[in-house]
Amino acid sequence: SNPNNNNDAGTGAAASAVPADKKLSIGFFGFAKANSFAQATWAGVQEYANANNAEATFLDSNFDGPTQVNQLQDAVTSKRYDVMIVQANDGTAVVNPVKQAVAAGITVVVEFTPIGGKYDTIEPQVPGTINIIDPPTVNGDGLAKMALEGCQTVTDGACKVAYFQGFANYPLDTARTEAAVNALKAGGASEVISNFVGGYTPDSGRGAMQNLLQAHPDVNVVIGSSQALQGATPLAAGKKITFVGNGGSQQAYDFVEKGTWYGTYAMPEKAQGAKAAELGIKKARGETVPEATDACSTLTDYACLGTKDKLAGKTADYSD
Amino acid sequence: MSSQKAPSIAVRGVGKSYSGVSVLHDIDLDIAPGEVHGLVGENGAGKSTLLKILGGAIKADAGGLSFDGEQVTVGSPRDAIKHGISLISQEGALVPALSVLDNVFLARWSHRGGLVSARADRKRLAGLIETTGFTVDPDARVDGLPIGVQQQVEILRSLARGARVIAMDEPTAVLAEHEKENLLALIRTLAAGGTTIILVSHFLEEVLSVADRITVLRDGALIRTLTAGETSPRELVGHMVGREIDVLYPDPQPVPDGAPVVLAARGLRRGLVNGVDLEVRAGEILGIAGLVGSGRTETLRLLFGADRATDGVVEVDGVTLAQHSPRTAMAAGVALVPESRKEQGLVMQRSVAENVALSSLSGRRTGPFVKRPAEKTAVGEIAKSVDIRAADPEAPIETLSGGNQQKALFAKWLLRKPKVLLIDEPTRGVDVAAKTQIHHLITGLAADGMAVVCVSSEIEELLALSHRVLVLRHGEPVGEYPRGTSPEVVIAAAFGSHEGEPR
Amino acid sequence: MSVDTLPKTAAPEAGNMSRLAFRMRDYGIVAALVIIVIALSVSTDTFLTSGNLVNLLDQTAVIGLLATGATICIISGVFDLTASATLALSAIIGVQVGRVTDVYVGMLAAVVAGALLGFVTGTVVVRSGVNSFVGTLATSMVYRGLAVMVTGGAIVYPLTASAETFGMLTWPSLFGLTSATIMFVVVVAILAVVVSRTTFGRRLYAVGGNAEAARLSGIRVGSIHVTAFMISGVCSALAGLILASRAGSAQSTMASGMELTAIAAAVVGGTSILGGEGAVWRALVGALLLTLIGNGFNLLGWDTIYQQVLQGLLILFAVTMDRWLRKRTR
Amino acid sequence: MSVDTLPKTAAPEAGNMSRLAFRMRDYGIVAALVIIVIALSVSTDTFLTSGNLVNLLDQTAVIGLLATGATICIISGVFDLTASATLALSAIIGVQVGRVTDVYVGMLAAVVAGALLGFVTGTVVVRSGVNSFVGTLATSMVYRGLAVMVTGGAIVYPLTASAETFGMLTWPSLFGLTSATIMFVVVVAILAVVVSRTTFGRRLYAVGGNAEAARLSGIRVGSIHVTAFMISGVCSALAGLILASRAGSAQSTMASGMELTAIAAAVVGGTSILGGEGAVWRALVGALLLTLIGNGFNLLGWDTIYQQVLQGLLILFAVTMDRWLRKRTR
Ligand SMILES: Nc1ncnc2c1ncn2[C@@H]1O[C@H](COP(=O)(O)OP(=O)(O)OP(=O)(O)O)[C@@H](O)[C@H]1O
Ligand SMILES: Nc1ncnc2c1ncn2[C@@H]1O[C@H](COP(=O)(O)OP(=O)(O)OP(=O)(O)O)[C@@H](O)[C@H]1O
Ligand SMILES: [Mg+2]
Ligand SMILES: [Mg+2]
Repeated sequence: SNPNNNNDAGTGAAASAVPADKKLSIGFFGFAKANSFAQATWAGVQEYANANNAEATFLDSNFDGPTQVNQLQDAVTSKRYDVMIVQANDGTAVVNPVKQAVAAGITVVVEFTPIGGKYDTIEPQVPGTINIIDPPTVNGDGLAKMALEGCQTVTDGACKVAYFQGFANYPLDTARTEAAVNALKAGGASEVISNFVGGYTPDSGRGAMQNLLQAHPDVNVVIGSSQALQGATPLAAGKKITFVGNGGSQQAYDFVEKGTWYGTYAMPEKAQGAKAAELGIKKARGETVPEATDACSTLTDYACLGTKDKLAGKTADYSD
Repeated sequence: MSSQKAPSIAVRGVGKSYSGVSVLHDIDLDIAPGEVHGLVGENGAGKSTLLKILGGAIKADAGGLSFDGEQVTVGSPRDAIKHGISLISQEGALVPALSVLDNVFLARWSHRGGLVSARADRKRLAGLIETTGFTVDPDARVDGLPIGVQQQVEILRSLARGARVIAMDEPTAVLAEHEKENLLALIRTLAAGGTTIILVSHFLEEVLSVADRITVLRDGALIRTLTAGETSPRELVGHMVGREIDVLYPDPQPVPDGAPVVLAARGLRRGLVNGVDLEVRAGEILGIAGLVGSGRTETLRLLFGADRATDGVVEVDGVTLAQHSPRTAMAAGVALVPESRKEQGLVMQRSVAENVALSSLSGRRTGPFVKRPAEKTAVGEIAKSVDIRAADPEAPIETLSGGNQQKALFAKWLLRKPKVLLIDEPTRGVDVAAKTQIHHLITGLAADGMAVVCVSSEIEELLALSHRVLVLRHGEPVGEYPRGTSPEVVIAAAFGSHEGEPR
Repeated sequence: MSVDTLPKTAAPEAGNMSRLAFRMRDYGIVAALVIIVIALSVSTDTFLTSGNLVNLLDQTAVIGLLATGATICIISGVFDLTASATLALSAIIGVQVGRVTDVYVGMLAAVVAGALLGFVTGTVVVRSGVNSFVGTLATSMVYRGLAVMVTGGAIVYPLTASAETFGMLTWPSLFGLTSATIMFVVVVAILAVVVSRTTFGRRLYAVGGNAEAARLSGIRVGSIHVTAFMISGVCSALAGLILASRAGSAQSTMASGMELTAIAAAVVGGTSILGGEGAVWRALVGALLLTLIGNGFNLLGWDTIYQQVLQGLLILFAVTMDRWLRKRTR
Repeated sequence: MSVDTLPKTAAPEAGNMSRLAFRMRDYGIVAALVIIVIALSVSTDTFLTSGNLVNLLDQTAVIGLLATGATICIISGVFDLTASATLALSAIIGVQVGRVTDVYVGMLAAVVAGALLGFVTGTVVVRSGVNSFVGTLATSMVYRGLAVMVTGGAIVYPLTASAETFGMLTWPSLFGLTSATIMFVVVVAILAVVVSRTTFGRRLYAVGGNAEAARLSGIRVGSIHVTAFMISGVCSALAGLILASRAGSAQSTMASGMELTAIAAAVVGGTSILGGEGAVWRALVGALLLTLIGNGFNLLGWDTIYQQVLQGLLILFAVTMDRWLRKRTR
């Protein structure tokens, strides 16, 4: 169910193609079962798999890198899955087991976060894997772009932007923060505040926002994870502050629609899951699929930059 | 024990205070090489403090020490050990989870290239056991041993170090009569071999019999040093408390005829304890005698329900204690003053008042709240009656001297006004005056109708206090003796040599 | 025949002196807190604004509640590593019950769930005889797992009609403080009284200080522990309600790992992990100190790269100062 | 004058009996492990394959090394919460030094860094006199912060030319085991001997069992603690090298939170958190048990929704069984 998937840059067929009438088994190695984003991916994976003679299983690593490594390794041992879709908690730690999986003839689809340490490319960093990802630097650039646009809606003077980091100084977050901050500065923001950790919960976002308003009451735009901004937004009631969220949750859509937020970086996550399943199944069945897919440009016609007009009439895949 | 001769020790102007309260001031003391020097004084007089300073366990605030005329700094136990001083502290300093062997040679293990050689240590220990006559299992974990045996382990440790000066803080407090004799003999042997011994004890006879000279401390000050041959217990006590007093055991009042049996036990069994029967009437004091490890402590614990008997019953006022536990026993009016104040008795980091009030909390409350004024009054009264001396009743009980802790433990159980009082070593570490006080208390309580069961390693005390004495041997009763029996007869029974037939 | 002895209590002034010193030494951590507060007041002009102080207390509420529960458990000699899992599970139960009844009943249900979960944790630890550290760790895995099972991994929301009411704990209330702050302060005050003034409190300290002595004094060591876990469970549930109220929803990953921050706050406040010592006000001070450090950094605008290092150093400074003041007067 | 006492050692048979019971009671946790192994061998046909056993040991290596360090610290009476931060920082140092020299020098540098960081941690804890729990917690924040500062929050890689060599710990080696496994086994064996057979080992137990008694016996309690932290630091560095070697890179967030899993493994193995007891083999058993449970679930392919609940229950089962066996024979 994806309109533009015909850019077959082409990669070789899987080591041993599975005939179309044999049921395929897919392992989905998601962030955590208790995570609505991963649940959205899961819904897409499951839906596509069920419709295409495949069966999917969710392996819950509960946000833990080493656990995921063990799960991948054990999955190779148990030969339980023909296709693995990996949503990596720690992109570098899983490199080895993913290599083992590829060597064992298992089709590996890398979804959402890159595997390997490069955060600025969609190319697979482990040979033989298929990528459908949204590189963090692209994500950061997109956030900056929307923030600069958003500024125009609340001020016609200098633009002061606060960027709430996710986890403090996680490499992935660092890469995204850096990209966003650079893009903001290059794009003409007068001041960029990036020393606040907003985290990924409404509560941590609320705390960060409270402190931000004390230290910088004149801020114009706040960027942060959709969860963090959920906690932050009520505190800005009555102030001329707009927000740019990172995430395509129901709440984010609502805020954008109401105009409280200028926009949100909205990845159609269910579609991405479905796409990942599609790529994996096709490759396992011997078809040729592209090695690298940029999720935003492939799955949306607005490069995930979900402003009010772009999101109009669309529904979110998950809520947080 | 050592090739080097013991030094002469000179203590000059030593003082120590805690939180601004001086507990030791301006102590000048000279001890000759090879001397046995006794140190006596009331509870809290500062004896342990002085010993700890000598042993490097704590630092003096003022003054200095010299050995053989040479000024030395004893800033840490390491320094003290280097100078050949070994301290056997009152609180005990064993590592619970380690074996007897490892404790005796603590930090002095035989080793080859860093690898411990247990075999060599075993041999050394066998030698030590032979010289002392102690019986200990080298492989037993020390936390499972009776306190008396633990004390022996500490003594063995000092000997193992080949110390030139051994400072002993109440080493005999938990030993049975014959083991005390053993230890005193050992002290004489060591002194004859040139080791200097400093002995703290509340048993004045004992100190007089073994010491060359005796120093009396009072309120942290040195009152006088006397030659053992030229003084008497009476004179010592006079110096200790500041005036002459009589130290006599009070006689218990006879048990009234027809007094009901309050506590009865039949066929108690568990572990070593093998079929103990006993009956105690209201107003009666039953003594239990026996050697270290004969099962006296265990018998009391079974009576109280601290351990549950595998066999047998305990009755209070003719009613069997079902679901026997400390709670049910307490509800039936039984109280146990346990043997080890550190392990079973006190909550060391809590205050004196809290400890004393602990077993009778529910008696003084309004709803869920502690009635603090009532508690203060009650604790104050009982503390006065057993003479607890604490500078600050709100300070942790661990800052009290050993004897005062013991009195607090006693007070805690008296506060409940029990029907049956089980006492394990009632006067351990308590000074002479206070000991008499406690004896008066016990006999007074019995006179008021309380049934008392008392275990004591001090046979004189036991015989003086009790109406009857039950002797245990290997966990079995081997005889019962009335008041007035001579100590020798009871000791013989405890050993199993039946010179004096039980009645 | 009776023996009189000399009364030998220390001279009154000396007694007062020592009592004063004794008191002083207990408040080292408060001194550290005060120093940090002064430093922040001087170096920023935003710190001492009422707005910021309201925020500060609001930010302290959750961790303060958890730290209070942790402190009570630690005093009694056990660790409660289930705190954050209990928080999540009871918040979820609260939301779910709220959907079928009403918000207030839901909130009550959350608190009851917290107490029940605490009861279960306590019973497991006491009955199995296993060390509380590993016993509660395992139990917390079970609770988190149950939370996932109950929610199917999804986020649960109150009904749209009651969403607004559900957010009540974020509303401003007395003196401009948030309702969460008020609730937190009230609960902590009650627990402070319970711990310091009741017979239960006395037993708590006795059990933590010397379980065997407590048992031989007729205290039911097991039930004291179970009660401590139940109190901790209620604190967790209340913290969970605050978080859920702020987020407008609950989910199974809520607050994960926060039990350790709570224990850290308790210990930073000066409660000994060995048990038998400590106080509820210390939990408050510890939680405040940790929150304050984070708040200060944000106000000062320091780079996050240095934040962690400096936070660590500041905590070290605070506890070391506390420790030294205590030692000096010993 | 000498009085003979009754020889009061138990009769010889009784002695042997009791010693046998003593042995038994110590191995309750091993019995639990064996039961789980048997259950897995019967219920899957993949468990007892050499490939899986190789994986299992490989998966145990990191947590096993950390648990060993944790056990040694716990025996001596301290907690080392810096373990995972030390792991990250020393791995980063190893990679960075490796870039300017060569891979082997880099690895050596990592180990030296681990020892030095352990030394610093120990010195901070001993000198400040602060409880090790909060002292090492604060120190670990400093280390993580330093790791961020050193890397600027990015991932660090060895030079491309040496990337392959850097992965050496993942290579198969003796008996088909990975080099990481071999290293782990060798290090743990050495430490087991150090702890159980040397005078240092005895001092460790003495300090943890009764620090005051140890001090009075002339043991330098402080240096024993510092040494324990240094050993833990080296274990962390080695674990860090394994992780870095697997990932082909190092970063400041590596293994975060793993110090708690390590402590859990140590305690599950049967080491008492009160100090003075425990053994290195117990760390191994604990780590193996935790890994095994995860491995078993993965092989059985059970729904992960129930996994956490069952994992918690299994851990509870294992430690309770251990506990009961010990109690019964006491
Ligand atoms: N750590 C401490 N803090 C405060 N006061 C202390 C501390 N240790 C001892 N004291 C006080 O010092 C005084 C002397 O105590 P010490 O233990 O030397 O007495 P002692 O003569 O050995 O008595 P006892 O015969 O009862 O053992 C006592 O008043 C005691 O309360
Ligand atoms: N030398 C020893 N080595 C090992 N175990 C011993 C030794 N002496 C006694 N025990 C154990 O101690 C237990 C009995 O101790 P209990 O405390 O009841 O005796 P006690 O007569 O009160 O001795 P104490 O006066 O030392 O308290 C028995 O289980 C016995 O096995
Ligand atoms: Mg003393
Ligand atoms: Mg006894």
